[in-house]
Amino acid sequence: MSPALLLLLPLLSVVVIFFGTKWSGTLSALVSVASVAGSLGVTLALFSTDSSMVAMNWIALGDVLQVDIGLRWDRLARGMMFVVTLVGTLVHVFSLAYMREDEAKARYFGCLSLFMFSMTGIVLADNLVMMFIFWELVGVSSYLLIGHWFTKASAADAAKKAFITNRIGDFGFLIGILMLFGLTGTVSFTGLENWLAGGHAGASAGLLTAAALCLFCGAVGKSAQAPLHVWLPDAMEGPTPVSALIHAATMVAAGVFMLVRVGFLIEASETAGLVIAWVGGFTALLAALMATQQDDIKKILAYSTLSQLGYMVMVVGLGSGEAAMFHLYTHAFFKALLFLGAGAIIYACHHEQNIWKMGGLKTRMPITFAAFGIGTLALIAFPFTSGFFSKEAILDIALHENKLLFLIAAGVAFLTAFYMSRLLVVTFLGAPRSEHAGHAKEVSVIMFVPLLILAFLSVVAGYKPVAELLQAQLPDVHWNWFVFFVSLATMLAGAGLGFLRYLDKRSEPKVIPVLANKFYFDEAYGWAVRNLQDGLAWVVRGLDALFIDGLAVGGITRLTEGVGCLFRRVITGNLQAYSYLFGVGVFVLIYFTVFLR
Amino acid sequence: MPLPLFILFSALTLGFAVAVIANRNPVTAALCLVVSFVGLAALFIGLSAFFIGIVQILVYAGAVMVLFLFIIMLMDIEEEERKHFDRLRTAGGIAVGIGVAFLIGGVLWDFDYGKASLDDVPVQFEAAITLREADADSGIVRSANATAALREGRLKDVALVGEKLFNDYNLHLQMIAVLILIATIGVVTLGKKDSPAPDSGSSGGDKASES
Amino acid sequence: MPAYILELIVVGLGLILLLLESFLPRLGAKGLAAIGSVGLLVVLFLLPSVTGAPSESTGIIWKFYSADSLALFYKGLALITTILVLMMSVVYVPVMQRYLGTGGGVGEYLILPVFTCAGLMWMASANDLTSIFVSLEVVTIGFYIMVAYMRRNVGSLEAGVKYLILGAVSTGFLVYGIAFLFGVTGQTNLDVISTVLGLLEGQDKIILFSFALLLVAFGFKVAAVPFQMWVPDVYQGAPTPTAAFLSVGSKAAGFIVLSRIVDAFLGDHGVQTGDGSYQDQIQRVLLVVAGATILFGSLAAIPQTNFKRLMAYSSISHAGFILLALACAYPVRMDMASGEVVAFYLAAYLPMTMAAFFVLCIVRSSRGEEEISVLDGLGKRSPFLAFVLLVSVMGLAGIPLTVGFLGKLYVFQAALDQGHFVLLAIATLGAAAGFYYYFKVVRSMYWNAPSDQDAIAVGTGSRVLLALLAAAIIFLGLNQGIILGFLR
Amino acid sequence: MIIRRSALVILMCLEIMLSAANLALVAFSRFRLEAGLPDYDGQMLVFFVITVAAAEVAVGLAIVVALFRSRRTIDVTTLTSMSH
Repeated sequence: MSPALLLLLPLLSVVVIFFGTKWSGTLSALVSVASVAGSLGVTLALFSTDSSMVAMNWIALGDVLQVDIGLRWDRLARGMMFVVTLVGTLVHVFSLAYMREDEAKARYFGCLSLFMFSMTGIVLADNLVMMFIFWELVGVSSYLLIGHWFTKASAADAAKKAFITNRIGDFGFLIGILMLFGLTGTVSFTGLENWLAGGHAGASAGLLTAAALCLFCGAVGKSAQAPLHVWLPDAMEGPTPVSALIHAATMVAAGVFMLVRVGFLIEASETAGLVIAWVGGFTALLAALMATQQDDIKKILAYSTLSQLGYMVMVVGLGSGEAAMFHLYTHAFFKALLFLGAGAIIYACHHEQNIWKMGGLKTRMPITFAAFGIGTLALIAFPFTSGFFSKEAILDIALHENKLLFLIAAGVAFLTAFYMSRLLVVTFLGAPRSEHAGHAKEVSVIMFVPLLILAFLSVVAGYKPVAELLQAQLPDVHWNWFVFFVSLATMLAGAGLGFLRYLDKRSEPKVIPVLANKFYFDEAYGWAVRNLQDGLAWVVRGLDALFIDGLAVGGITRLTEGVGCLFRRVITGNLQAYSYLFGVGVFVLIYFTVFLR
Repeated sequence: MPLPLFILFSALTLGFAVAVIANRNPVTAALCLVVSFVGLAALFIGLSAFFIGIVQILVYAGAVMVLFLFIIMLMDIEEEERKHFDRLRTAGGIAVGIGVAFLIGGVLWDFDYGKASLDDVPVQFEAAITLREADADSGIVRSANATAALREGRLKDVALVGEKLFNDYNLHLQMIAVLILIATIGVVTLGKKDSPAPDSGSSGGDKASES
Repeated sequence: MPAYILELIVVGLGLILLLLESFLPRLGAKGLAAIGSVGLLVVLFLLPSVTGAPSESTGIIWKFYSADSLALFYKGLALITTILVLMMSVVYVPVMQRYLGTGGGVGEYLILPVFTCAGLMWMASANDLTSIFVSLEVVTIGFYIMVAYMRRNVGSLEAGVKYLILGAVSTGFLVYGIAFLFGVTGQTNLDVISTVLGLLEGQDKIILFSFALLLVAFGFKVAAVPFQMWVPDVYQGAPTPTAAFLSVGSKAAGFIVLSRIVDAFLGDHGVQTGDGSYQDQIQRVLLVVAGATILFGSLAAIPQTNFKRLMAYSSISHAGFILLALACAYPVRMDMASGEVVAFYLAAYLPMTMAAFFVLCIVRSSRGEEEISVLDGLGKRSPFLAFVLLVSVMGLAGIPLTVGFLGKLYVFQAALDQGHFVLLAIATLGAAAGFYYYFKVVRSMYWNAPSDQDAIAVGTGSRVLLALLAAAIIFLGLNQGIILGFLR
Repeated sequence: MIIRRSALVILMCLEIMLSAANLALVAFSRFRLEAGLPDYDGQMLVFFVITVAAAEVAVGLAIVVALFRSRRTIDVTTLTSMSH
């Protein structure tokens, strides 16, 4: 069995769904679920192998450029693959129930399989070009899934926004790849590592930093770091299982994964590391602040995702890819859990997403409540849940590397506890605040089984033996009482404040406009884009008139129609003009060939 | 070919070719073309290409010209109107023509064969006979008739051409057959009329297969 | 089985079809096309089993006919193209009938491509000036008729007249070029000519002159600047299957002959790198023509609104790329010989262009026009057609993971190897302009609102064929080895 | 060809062009003796050119006739229905 199977299974599913079973939603769903479950099985079966293989030689141009379609199956890939396939499988199963009545079920599952294919490609890629291609494919499938309900204007807009924002980042990524290629002459990870090990880096440190930062641009787009974070909250317009799978657990983590893959480059450049760490820390803080004032249950979770991704990026910048991957791994479980839990709630409340119209769901949906509670505990790093271990590692590293970032991280931990307890209290406790919430019922087995599995993992995944078993990356940190107490204190303070403030409230006690309006990012972008667009349009129109119409097209038309301007009056693009031009062409060609040497 | 004759026929060919272009009446133009081609055929014969010369007269003066005239009559085409005639256009056409002619002249100036005369390269009958006999001995088909004529110092052109055509150029002959078939199909379909009335365009097809 | 039997089979097939058409009118267009395609398919499968010239040349035919791997490869291309054109014609029949009046004659339209295909196959094998001329004319005359075929459509007739007259002029130059080449070498076989040219001295002018004349003729056939002006008009006016046939079949045949001729001029005797050798000059001319062709095709395509005109300009620009590959042929430094680059590019060009024209044919037979705007909202009206067109357009633009990308890549690589940086810049500009104008098609399909909502019906046969073409574009793009395998 | 507007006369001009090339070929084949005789390879080509030219004219005339039927004119300057 080879890792290539992991790529083939979802691809097969895509092909089968789009060319075969498109007419039947249920059949397509089964095909898709089978393929992802198969992928999970293959991943588990391949846990003990370690191989890098070249599937085939794709582009071979002498000694200038070699690009192989090659797969890399190391521990990093295995751990990531496990997360992707496991969460993928659970989300697929959950979708079976969640999307039962959707008209375009076949398309939905086809796109999910496409996503699994592309994500697998990113994880297994052994060179930057291949990774970039799958990176783009992920963007496309994400676009399709966010815009699944494309008849809804907001969904279509959100899809477009996600696509365009990601393109900005990808542009940087592409430039980074080209720079690295120019610098080193190779695009494969092994080749780059060897080049660095060869000690060539010293001479071109500046360029290397620039290249690393360009690559980071790609991660900024995909992992929704400030200032390109604006697409992720909007992307919640997609179906909730999609949000769980790609906008919480896997795709947005691809940016972090990529950074860890090229971690050796970041290590080689101190400046790049610092920039990355600060961008991450800043995003974490910003997103956490914004999360405290949101009313939409999915948006709160989206901002929380942003903030946790900020953590990961920060710690990558601080030089510990292991800690980032460890947090990615635990985060995937509890955030998928929270999203699927939110999905269950939304499903039960007839697609109501405003938390102020919920309430009192504790008694009506006890299992969901339990699972959601566990997820929340893990997210706020309650001691001895999985989130606790990974956050502990991050705080520890921040403490050693950069005190200021440690303070920010601690603040974010406090805010996380605060907004999550707010969410929990408002949604589940108190009395129902709307009719839908009052009639909510516990969801079906097929929906809560994935929840329970994820809840279980959210608790145990952090323990070292489990993490070892599941091939996660483990950071090398030691128990630190100071960090433990800081973490505990911030958590308790945040959660306590949240409980006290929101228990039995019927609406937001105090609205802070700046936070509720997400620091006016969207407005600012809107303004900038509008003005920039106008300006740009003006410039482009000018250029168009000058170059395209004036010189290129106009010039050529003029050339074609009238090498002999003499004849413009008579010749208007008819046969005679053509034969005349033919004659002139013959004359010029013969003259040029024979006499002009 | 004696020089005066050569000059006469070349002048005939060139002069009437120009007349084709200069004449406004298509019937006159067609007739000028016939004369020009007769001059050309004479030049061919002067170059000892007797067969080609005869074919030139048969095909062009015979078949093609009749076809042209037939179509002209059929469509009842009158003279081109004078009003569109434009001096600039004429000047441009002539300029391009002269330009290309100059280029060709420039090229030929340096060309060895451009300065040779026919007397420099007489037909070498002895050598030809020897070679042909050797060929015939080794089993290659050679017309005995033509060889005999060569012995008498005559160039039996038709036999030699036929020998070449059916020995070596068999493949091309087949291709030409396909070409004429294509042309026939095409002319027949293009000439079809909507109504079941007799179609006049198909006569072109017959001519094509004739040539 | 000697290779020349193949053409005889194809001609025989054409004759059988002709008889069937007149004696079994019940067969209809579909039946004729089916029989024709199956017959050509059989020939296609016979292709690998034929033999070339025997070691000691017994038959005189091998003087005029070569069956090397390149010739067989192009024969395959011609056969595949013809099969696709036949299929396309079946879809196009309703449009055709509108312009044929009551006189009928659709059947012949399905038979002419078969004969023309024989001509294309002869061209692929022609290695002698006389064979080149005759086979080229077989093809050309077939095209004259197929272009002008819709005898009640002024556009088609107009295109026919333009193509015929300009084509005949180019034929004139071809004969003149052949005459001079024959005059200077006294030979008609290209291999012998190549040797003789190597021995000549002080005849540079006349050699270059004959080359220029031949370049005029073949520049016309492959649509190279400055002999490209007929292309947009003829593509626009001709029936769509014919336009597709022209842009793939005629172009491929033109290029194989041109590459054989260039081979003969630059041939075995190597290139004297010193300035002023006629080989250098030929290379320079080719480079200039290639650059001008790429520039013209790419830039003039930008303002087009008619889909067939757009394809015409795009085909000009692709011709430029192929010429560039041809010009970079000498001295060979690449892993691939330049003949292979040319062949690869043409093989890549085939499925992309055919798919685009095929989709246009289907859309056209449901709507009466061919502006790009008829594609509006195709993504909604027929996602399948839109997808196929998307893939084909992506391929034509040279987006990675399609076969078009690899084709362009090899050309760029060849230019880079030879250090033709100006040409490289022009080619990059052309490729970039390509992205822009192909994007117009995509935008129209997916962004613009459809002008009518009806779904477009696609027959099963067309569906399978289109899916195959799209798959070929992607699959060949992933695995370059397949085409190269056929080449060697 | 550049000057004349009648499609028929243009076809005649094409014939002249081909004939010129033929003359060159015949001349070359006479000057290039092969085995002591004129090189008939060249003359073969002339023969084929004449045939092809005749076929070409036939097709051309058919198109011209069809054009005349639908347009009532064979003036090529009116052939401008397609524009850039």
